Parts: sequence; C-alpha cells; structure tokens
Amino acid sequence: MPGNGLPKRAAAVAIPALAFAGLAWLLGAEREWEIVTILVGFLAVLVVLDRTQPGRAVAAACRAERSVANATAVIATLVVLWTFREEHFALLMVATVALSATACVGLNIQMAFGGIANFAAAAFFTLGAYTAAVLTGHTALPHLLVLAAGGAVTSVLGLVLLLPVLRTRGHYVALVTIAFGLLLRNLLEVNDTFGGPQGMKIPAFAPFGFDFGTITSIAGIEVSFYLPYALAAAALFGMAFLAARCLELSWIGIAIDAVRTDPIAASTFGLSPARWKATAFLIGNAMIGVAGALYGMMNGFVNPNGAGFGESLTLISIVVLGGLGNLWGTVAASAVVLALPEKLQPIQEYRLLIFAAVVIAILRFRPGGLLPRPLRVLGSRDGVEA
Amino acid sequence: MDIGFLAQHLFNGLMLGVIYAMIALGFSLFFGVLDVIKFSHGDVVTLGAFAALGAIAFVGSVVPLPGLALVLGLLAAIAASMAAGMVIGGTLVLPLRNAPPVNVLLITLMAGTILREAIRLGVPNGGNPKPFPALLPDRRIEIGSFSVGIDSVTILLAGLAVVVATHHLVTRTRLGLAIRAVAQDPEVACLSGIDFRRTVLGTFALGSALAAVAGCMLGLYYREINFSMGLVLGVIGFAAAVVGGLGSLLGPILGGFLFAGVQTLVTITVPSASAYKDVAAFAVVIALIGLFPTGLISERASERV
Amino acid sequence: MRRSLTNALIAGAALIVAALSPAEAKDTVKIAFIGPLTGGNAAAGVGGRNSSMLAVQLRNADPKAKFAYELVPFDDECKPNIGVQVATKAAADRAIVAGVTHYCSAVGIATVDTYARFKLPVVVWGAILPDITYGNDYKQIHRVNGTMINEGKLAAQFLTARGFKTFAVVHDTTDYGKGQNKYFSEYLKPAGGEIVATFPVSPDQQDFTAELTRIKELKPDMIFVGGLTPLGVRVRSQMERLGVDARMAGVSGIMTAGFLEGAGAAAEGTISFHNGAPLSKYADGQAFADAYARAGFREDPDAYGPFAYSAANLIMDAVEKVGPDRAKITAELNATKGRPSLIGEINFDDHRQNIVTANVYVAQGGKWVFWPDSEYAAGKRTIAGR
Amino acid sequence: MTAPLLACSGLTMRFGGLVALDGLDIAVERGTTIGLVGPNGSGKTTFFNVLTGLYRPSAGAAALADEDIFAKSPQAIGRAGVARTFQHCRLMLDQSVFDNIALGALRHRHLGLAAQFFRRRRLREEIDALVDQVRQLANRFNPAIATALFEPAGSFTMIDRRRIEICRALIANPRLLLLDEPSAGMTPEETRRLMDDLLEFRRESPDLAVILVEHEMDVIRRVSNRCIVLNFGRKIFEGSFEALIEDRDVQTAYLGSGH
Repeated sequence: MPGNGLPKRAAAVAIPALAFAGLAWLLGAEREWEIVTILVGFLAVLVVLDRTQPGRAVAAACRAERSVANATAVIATLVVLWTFREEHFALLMVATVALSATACVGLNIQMAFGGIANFAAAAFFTLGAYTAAVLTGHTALPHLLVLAAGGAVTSVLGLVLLLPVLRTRGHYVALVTIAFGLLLRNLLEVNDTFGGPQGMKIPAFAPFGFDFGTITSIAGIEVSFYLPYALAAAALFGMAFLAARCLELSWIGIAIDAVRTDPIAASTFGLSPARWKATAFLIGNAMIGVAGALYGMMNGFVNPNGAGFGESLTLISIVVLGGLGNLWGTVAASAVVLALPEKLQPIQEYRLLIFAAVVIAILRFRPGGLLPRPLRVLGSRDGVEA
Repeated sequence: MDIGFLAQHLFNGLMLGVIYAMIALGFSLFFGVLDVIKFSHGDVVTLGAFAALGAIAFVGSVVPLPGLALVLGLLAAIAASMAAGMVIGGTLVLPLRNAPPVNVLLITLMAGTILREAIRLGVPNGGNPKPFPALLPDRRIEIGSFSVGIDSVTILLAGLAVVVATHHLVTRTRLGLAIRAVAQDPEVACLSGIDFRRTVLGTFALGSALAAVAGCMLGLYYREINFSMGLVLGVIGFAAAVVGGLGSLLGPILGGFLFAGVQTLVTITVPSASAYKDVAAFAVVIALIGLFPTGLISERASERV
Repeated sequence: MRRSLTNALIAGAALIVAALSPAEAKDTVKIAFIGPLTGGNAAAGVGGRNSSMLAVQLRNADPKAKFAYELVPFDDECKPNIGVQVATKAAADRAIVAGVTHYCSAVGIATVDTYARFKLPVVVWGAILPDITYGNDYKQIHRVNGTMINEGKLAAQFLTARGFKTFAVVHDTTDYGKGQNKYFSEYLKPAGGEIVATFPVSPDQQDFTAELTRIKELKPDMIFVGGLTPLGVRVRSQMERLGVDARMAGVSGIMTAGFLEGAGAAAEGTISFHNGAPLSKYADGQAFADAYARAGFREDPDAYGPFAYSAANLIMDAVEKVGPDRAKITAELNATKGRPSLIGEINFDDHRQNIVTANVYVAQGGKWVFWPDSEYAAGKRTIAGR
Repeated sequence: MTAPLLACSGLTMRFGGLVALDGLDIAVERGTTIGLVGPNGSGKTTFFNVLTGLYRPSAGAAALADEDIFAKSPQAIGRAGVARTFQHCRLMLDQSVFDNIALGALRHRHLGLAAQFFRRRRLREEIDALVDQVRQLANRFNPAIATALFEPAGSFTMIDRRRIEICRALIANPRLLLLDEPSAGMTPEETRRLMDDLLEFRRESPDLAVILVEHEMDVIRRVSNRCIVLNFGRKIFEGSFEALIEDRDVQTAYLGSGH
C-alpha cells in the first residue's frame, strides 16, 4: 500500500481520468476495433484493480482520497464536454447518460440501500417528464421549480405504492412495481388527458431566462445547444451523487442499511422499518423524477413509450451491472449500456440477445456487479487510515 | 343479457383462468422449493408452443395423422420446456440461491429474453405470428346464442384435468412429498435423505411441463402463437401466483381465475373501456397485495426469530 | 426519335467523361436512411432500407450522375427516444444532406422538431400519422406516402358502398390504431355507416374472446381492425374460434404476408386499405422488382419499399439539380410538383404532403389481391356472410 | 422501594395449540441481574421476543417503568430502553463492525433528514465521537475487534460476532438488557472473560437491569442476583442461586428433560 500521500493522490487522479478518457473515446468511437479495444481495456483495468496487489492498493487509494478523485472526475467531465462542444450527438449521449445515471442513483438508493426492487423506474422517470410537460404548458412556473416539481410529483405518486411496498418484501415488491409500471403506461396511452399515445410536447429548459433551445454560442465560441443540457445533466448528476453520498455516510445510511439487511434486529433497536424504507423509496423517486423532467425538456416531448417495462429493465440492469450501491459503477454501466447499442449497429439483429447474455454472465460470475459496493468507512480519522 | 352470451362469457373467462392458473402454478412451485421467482417461465410457455408447432409440422409432412401429430407435438413441447426449465434452474437459479432476490429475478428475466430472441431469430420469419394447426375436431355445439367448439371444451377439460393432476402429484406422490418437504425446510429435508438438487430440478421439470401444456393449449385454442406472447403471460402468471399466495397450491389457481375474471368483467361491462382492463386488473393486484401481503392463501408462517 | 438520339449522345458523352476522369472525381454525398431495423417492425424497416439502397446503387451505376451517393442507415427501433437520438446523429453529421426517414408514426412525430432545428430536409417513407406533415409547418418535412386520412376515408366509403352498415371497431391504443379509428369513424357517419361498439385494446393483448363475444352479441356486419399484423391475426383467428358471424376489414397495418400466414385459411376475404398500389400497377413496377431481385437482398421490399425507393430518388434528383446543400435541397423538394416516380406522380401540397389515393385489397387464395382484379370484385366470390 | 423496572403479570403466549408461555409473573428491579434458566423449549427466547414486541402475547400484561409495553411497536420498545442479543446471532455480516454496533446507538441520535445533509460538520463530530466510544467498548472485549472496526462483521469468528452483538446492545445504553445465551459456543475461559466484562459494565451503570438466559450454572452463580426457572412456559422457581440448586422441582425438570 502506498505509504505517503503523494502517490495515493496521483492514483486518485489517474484512475478517474483514465476512466473518463475511455468513456469519452467510446462516445466518439466509430470503428469496431476501437470499441472492442475500449471494452477490453476497460475489463483489463478492472481485473488489475480487483485481482492484483498493486491494483487493490490503487483502488484503496482512490477510495481514501475521495475528494481528489471526485475533483478529478468533475474536471474530466468538463474537459470531455468542452472537447465535444460542437458535437451534437456526442453531447446528447453524454446528457442522456448523465440523466440516466442520475435516475439510477435514485434507483440505487431504493434498491441497494432500501432493498426495494423498483421495476417501475422508467415509469417514474416518465412521470417526471409528464409533470414538466403539464407545468410548462399550463403555468409560468420557473423552470428550476418545474424540475423540483417533477421530483415532488413523482415522489407523491410513489406514495400510492407505499402501503403494498412496505407491507411486503422481495418478490412481492417487485410485482407491485411491475404492475404499477404496466398500469401507468397503459393508462397514459389509453387516456387522452395527457396526449394519449402521442404524448406531449415540452418546451426547452430555460432557467433564469436562458433558453437552452436557442443557445448557439458561449462567450463567442460556437457550441451545440446540447452543451448546456449536458452541463445541466452533469450538474444534476453531481448533486444526486453528493446527496446519495451524504445519505450513505450518515446515521440514516446506517439505519437504512440495517432495515434492509435485518428488519427485525433493526426494529428491536428502535428503528422503524417502514419509516426508513419509505424514506429511501421517496428520495429515490424524487431523484428519478427530477432526472426525467430534465430529460423530457431536452428531448422536447414525452410519451408513454418511455414508461415501458423494457425501459425499466434497462435502468435496473444498469444499477445491477454497475454494482448495487456503487455510484461510479452506475456511471460506467450507464455509459456502456446506453452508448453500446448505438455502436453495435453491424450486429443489430443480435443486440438484445447479446445484452441479455452479458447481463446473465455478470450476474452469474460477478454477482456484485462490475464495481461492488465498498464498505462504509465512517469517521474522519479512519477515512485516512484505511 | 341473454343467458347464452352469459354462458359464453363464463366459458371465455374459465378458459383464460385455466391457462393463467397453469402458468401461475409453476411460479408457485418454484417459489415453494427455492424461494425464488423464475421469470423466464412465460417464455418457457412460448418455447413449448413453438416446439409443438415444429413437431406437428414435421409429423404432418410425413404422415397425415392429426392425432399422432398432436401427441408427438405435446411430447416435443414437454421435452423442450422441461429441458429449458431444468437448464435455467440448474445453471442460473440454483447457484444464485443465496443472492438477493432481485438478482434471481433479473437473471431469469434475461434468460427469458434469450429464449424469446432465439425463437424470433431462429424460426423462419420468427417475428411474425404463426398459425397453429387445428388438430382437434372442430364441430360446434350451439345452444341458442351459446356456441362453443368441441375442441374448446376438450382444451378446457384437459386444462382442468392437468391442474387437478398436478395437485394430486404434489399432495400424493413421492416426488410431491419431497417437494413439500424441501419447501417446508430444506435442511430437515436433506437430513431425512431427500436429494435437494434433484428435488429442485424435478420441481423445475414439473413446472416447465405445465408451461409446455399451457403453451400447446394456447396454440390449439387461439390457433396462433408468437414469439413475444410469453412476456405478458409471465407477468400475469406471476401476478396470479403472488395474489393467490406464493408457495401454495390452491392460491395460484384462485389467482389465475381471479385475474381472468377481472379482465373479462371489465370488457363486458364497459366495452369502450376495454383498454382499461389491464389497468383494472393490475390495480386489483396492487390493492390485493396491499391488503393481503402474503397472498390470499398464505402458506408461510411468520418469520422465525 | 430525336429525343432518344440526343439521349444516346449524352449518354455516350457521359460514358466517355466517366471513363476518362478517375472515379474519385465525383464528390460523395451522404443520405441518411432511418427506420426500424430491429424489433417487431423490422421487416418493414429492412424492406425500406433495401429499397432505398437499391435506388442509391442504381444511381451510382448511372454514369450521368454528378455525385457518388452513400446511404447511411440508422435503426430507430421504433422507439421515439431512440429515434431522436439517431435523428440527431444524422442531422448533426454535416456530410449528410438529407434523409429518408421513419416507418413508425410515434417516431416520425417525435423527430420532426429535430430535423427542423438542424435544417435537415427529410422525406418520410412510411409513417402515416397525419400530424407529421399537417401538425406543423416545417419546411424540412416531406412525405411521399399518404396518411391514414386517405385510408380511413376510403375504407368508410368503400365498405358502406358494398352494403356494410354496422361496424364494430377493434383498435390498438397506440397512435396508429387510435388514429385509424378516428379517421374511419369520422368518415363513416357521412357515408351512412354506424359503429355499434369500439374496443380499444393493448397492442400485445392475446385474448380477444371477451371483446368478440360482446361483438357477437351486437351482430355488426363487419369488424374493422385498426392495428398491426399481430392484432389482425388474433382477432381473425378468434372470430373463427367463437363463430362470430361477421367479416373483417383492416387498415394497411395488416396488409402483410405475416397476416396471411398467421391467420391461415381464415384470412380469406379480409379487406384492407393501403396507400400504395401493387408493384404491377406501377409503370416501372416490374423493372423495380427485377432490379431488386438482381441486387440480391435477402428480405422482401415489403409494402412501403417502393415509397422508400421513390423518396431516395426524389432526394438524389434534387441533389443533382442544386448540389449538396441542405437549404437548396429543401427548397427544391418543397417545389416538387408532377414529378414522375415509381409510385406515380409526386405532388406535394402546401404541407409538403404527397397527394395519393388509397387502394382496396382483398385476401384471396393466400395472397393480397388488388380489389379491381379480384374474384370478389368480379362476383365470383362473395365477402358477405359466412 | 419503588416500582420494579419491568413488571409482567399473567403473560401467556400460544402458538396454535402450543402454549409457550403460561401465566408468567416476573418482576425485575433496577440494578438487578436475573438468571433465567430452563430446558430447551421452556419459553426463554419466546419471553424475550414478547418483551421486545416481536410477538404479541395471547394474554397478560407487561410494564416497563409503568408504561404498557404491548401498546408499543418493537421499535418504540427499543427506543424506551430495552436492548437484547439474539440466540442465533443477528448481525449484518456484509457490513462493518462499526455499522453493526452503531445500530445500537441510533436511538440516541438525531435522524432528521435535513441534519444529515446540511449539518455535515456536526454529524462528523458525532460520528468521530461514536467511533471512539465503540473502539473503547470493543477493546474491552477483544482488542482485535477494536482495531478492525471497518472490516465486515462476517470476517470474524462466532465468539467475536457474539461480542459484537453484546457491544451493540450495550452501546444502546439500555435500561433493560436481555442476553440470550451469550456464552453459547465459548470456552470456559472466554466465558469467564465475557462475564468479567459484563460485571465491570454493570458496576459502571448501577441502574441497569439484566435478564440473562444461560445454561452454564457457573455463570449464573457469578453474575445473577436472583434466578428464575421456566419449564413448559411456567415459572417453577424463583429465588437465590443457592436455593435453586437445592430445589426439587428444578432438578426433576432438568433431569427429566435429559440435562
């Protein structure tokens, strides 16, 4: 293990930087050999970090120098965004990945922390977008508040599920959420109040009067109008990430974990399983809703299609593949899951088959996901020591 | 409403209920022995139907004997589904026995996706619906406005017989005893000389065979099968099993008929709202789970402390 | 005589020029093709891609062409959000000058804003939702195929004229089925028909016995199906199962080989309405079929292939005339009037919608037969009664 | 003398036809340690489960400091100051030792949402303080635990897991501590050390009442002020340890059930 601070910090800078460079390359890559190289490289780095002594030391260093690693990630994100500033498609993908990752942070809070398998994540995501559509269409609410309302409405509608979700566990919860997702999608499609199957149009995001739809340059430099969206999406992810970390590294984090692992023991020590599960579920839903609202505004429309079971499954797959409870794993998995299908055009007929096989392989042979959740280390002194 | 049409609706609902119940029974059996949900079950139904279709087409091209074709088709369906069920059970579900429930759910969902995609890509023009040959005599019984094909009655009776036989198998035979013992307490069952792995695989085989029969019934009844029918059936079967009570035998049968009943009722009473029938059915599911968290017929005592 | 001589001279000169100048001398112009290449609608999408590919190949083989063309196919998976992604990708690629876009209406309507924003002229080749052209006034959006208004109107008038007066409608709840229901019902009343019941159903619903028993009770003359092939097949087979004493008509969505195969013998006598005419009715239909066969595609062109072929040709004609410039191509396409093409004369109205008439088809002896050519029209077979 | 901390009267618990507790009257005063003995299946663990609210009794009443226990949910009972260990170790094996022990302390912590997000500095100080406290406590039982607070609980031996569970119960600073066979599986030497720790802890909090389920008579003799014997859910003896070993009924109960 590197003893003094400098090599550890260097590692905490190098690893996130490397990861972001890889993801950026993946986004820009067109040729098949590039894509294969990136994926193989990604796996190789993972194996080294996981299976070798120096690799594990480097990984531990990243965890220890959390703030350095996070700062590197922020800078790397900005660099990537600036590099792609004129590339509409790459920025759209970055924003899509960031917003999915934000939703998946919420899903992580529900599944990894609270132990609630939410198979209606895409339905809640779409609900956020519908909220944005209704509020921007019928009110003059400032757009930042519209985002917040997207989260609030999604959270409140989640209350409908709370009773059955709290009274049951495991598979029963999964079924309740599956049923809710199907029900919601069906309802939105059949009922014409919210545009029926065609859905609704949503105006561009315009916080403080900056209409994102019309931005073509920043400080005189020509940029894609997707750049502000990508920035906003990245910022949103940053906030969700921070909130989730705060939650995890707090008394509530311990409480939610305890309630998930052993509700009986937790309740004998004074914790109410219902309260903490509900907390996890509602906070998670709020994040999913906010991400959905911004996604809807970026796309300019929302329709019931997005609420489908398949979409929810994609989000859950991202969370499980990334590693339940590991937020960086979630980012990596969203990038791979969302960007890869588009890159695999030559084998498009077999994409779904391959995707399913990959998920099976990971669940079977690496059940913790690509990056398993690390142990919580609390206390300022121990943080440095570990 | 005319009594004839009422009878017709009742018949439709019964038919649907039997099919749902057979699929739900599988879910309940798997849950009983392993405490897992095997979500690929709906696609095993599809696999059975397509295997039967293949065998029937093959037999039909050799000898023109509809009866033989039907029997061989059924056997092919059962063989294919059993194999698929046991492979999925043995390689994916058993090793993940101690993993979180979500993992098992997800891995079997993906296994179902593979089955579904393999059928779509493997069968010529697999993306299109396929006609299922009418192999049963298709004379009709007409009583007033009630008209029903003899084949429909045959299918319904066969379905009911299979459900009853399954019940008998689980409650009266050695395999059934082993299944129930493992469901009660795997450790004690192992101590008393029951081979855990074999019993579990046997249960998967039994459940999958039920799925195969359900698949053939679907084909014979609707005369059309398609690669994606398993997904919806899987969700409905799962819902019926959960509402009825996972792990129990009567629960899923009850749940199946309940689900079919709600669907049929909505369509009859408010035709313009027939699109809401899934909304209604799933709302009932959510409400029932809220009211009866462990199902209508609960087999599980409260958790041991 | 004079003309052909001139043509021959020009062709000869072009050949010489082509032979003398190196092949690379031609600038390559990229055209996007977007359609569903995977999933349930892949057959139509792949047929469309092949057909427009054929148009490009033929043009490239033509020595008179000023440019070399390259078709860039994209898969929209029939999902609106994926559609926006690939539309952005195509539109953001400055080398792409125009697009042959979309089969699925939900995707077609979701992407119009993207094309307008990036000023990419596109010609829709298959989506039939009226709003795609009539719901906006974007100069970039053109459409060669007709809308469901044409089909619905023809269906209502044709069926009532044949003596069918009472109808039960079964339609799926996607915008396709809902739209078909809307326009059929709208034109049915003035034509003297009556709808006794309408059943909106989910597109993946299996069992229709409850609906059909209700219909049987109501005794309509005809069941009108607004949906795609799977729905048509199920309704038709289950009508047989329940002994429903009515005939069936369906929109273009069921006019596929899949319907005939799926419904088997029960398909006989089913009527359908489609914007296109059979290949044999087109002046160049045989030539197209031959060329398609020679090109060695594995899949059929499908019902909308000729539209995709014509759309691609329309774009390439414009490029030949005004050069690879999006604005000029848009202006040129806008002005299309009386342009001969495979699918007949193309005339864009003030919403850049081609004016087409729908045709009636009937399933006869395991084939879709153009109504005027059928034995039903000739009175040898009859559709009324069982 | 004031009212006892815990007063149970007529406590009865039936599972179907099985009577697990049969009209129990038990009172526990502050500062006493009760040794609860009885053959397997005599209802000791059921008694604990009833006291902690996991089972609803079929009949009877119980009061903790004059407050009705059965009106409360398990978590409210926990918050009122009852802490326990389990016969079969109930630790969160994938989580760190610290997380497991901290669970016991949560009832004294402010769990408002806003506080976790916006008062990070105070939270950090609270956490540091608890880490120190946990380390000291664990150090008394086994220094190896104290130096590995952020290792998963599952990586420890059974004895250490039991120690962690006792730490979890102690850190809750309870008024009533229920220990369910803490020495099971330990060597006599380990048991002795564990009891030393317990006695020391008792001295520091003189008001703490303890009910200890134990099979080891040596342990009972060393730590308990009074003994209660259960058989088939009934209290067949209550009194000093010396009286216990003389008692006829107790001897038959034990010999009869093969102990």
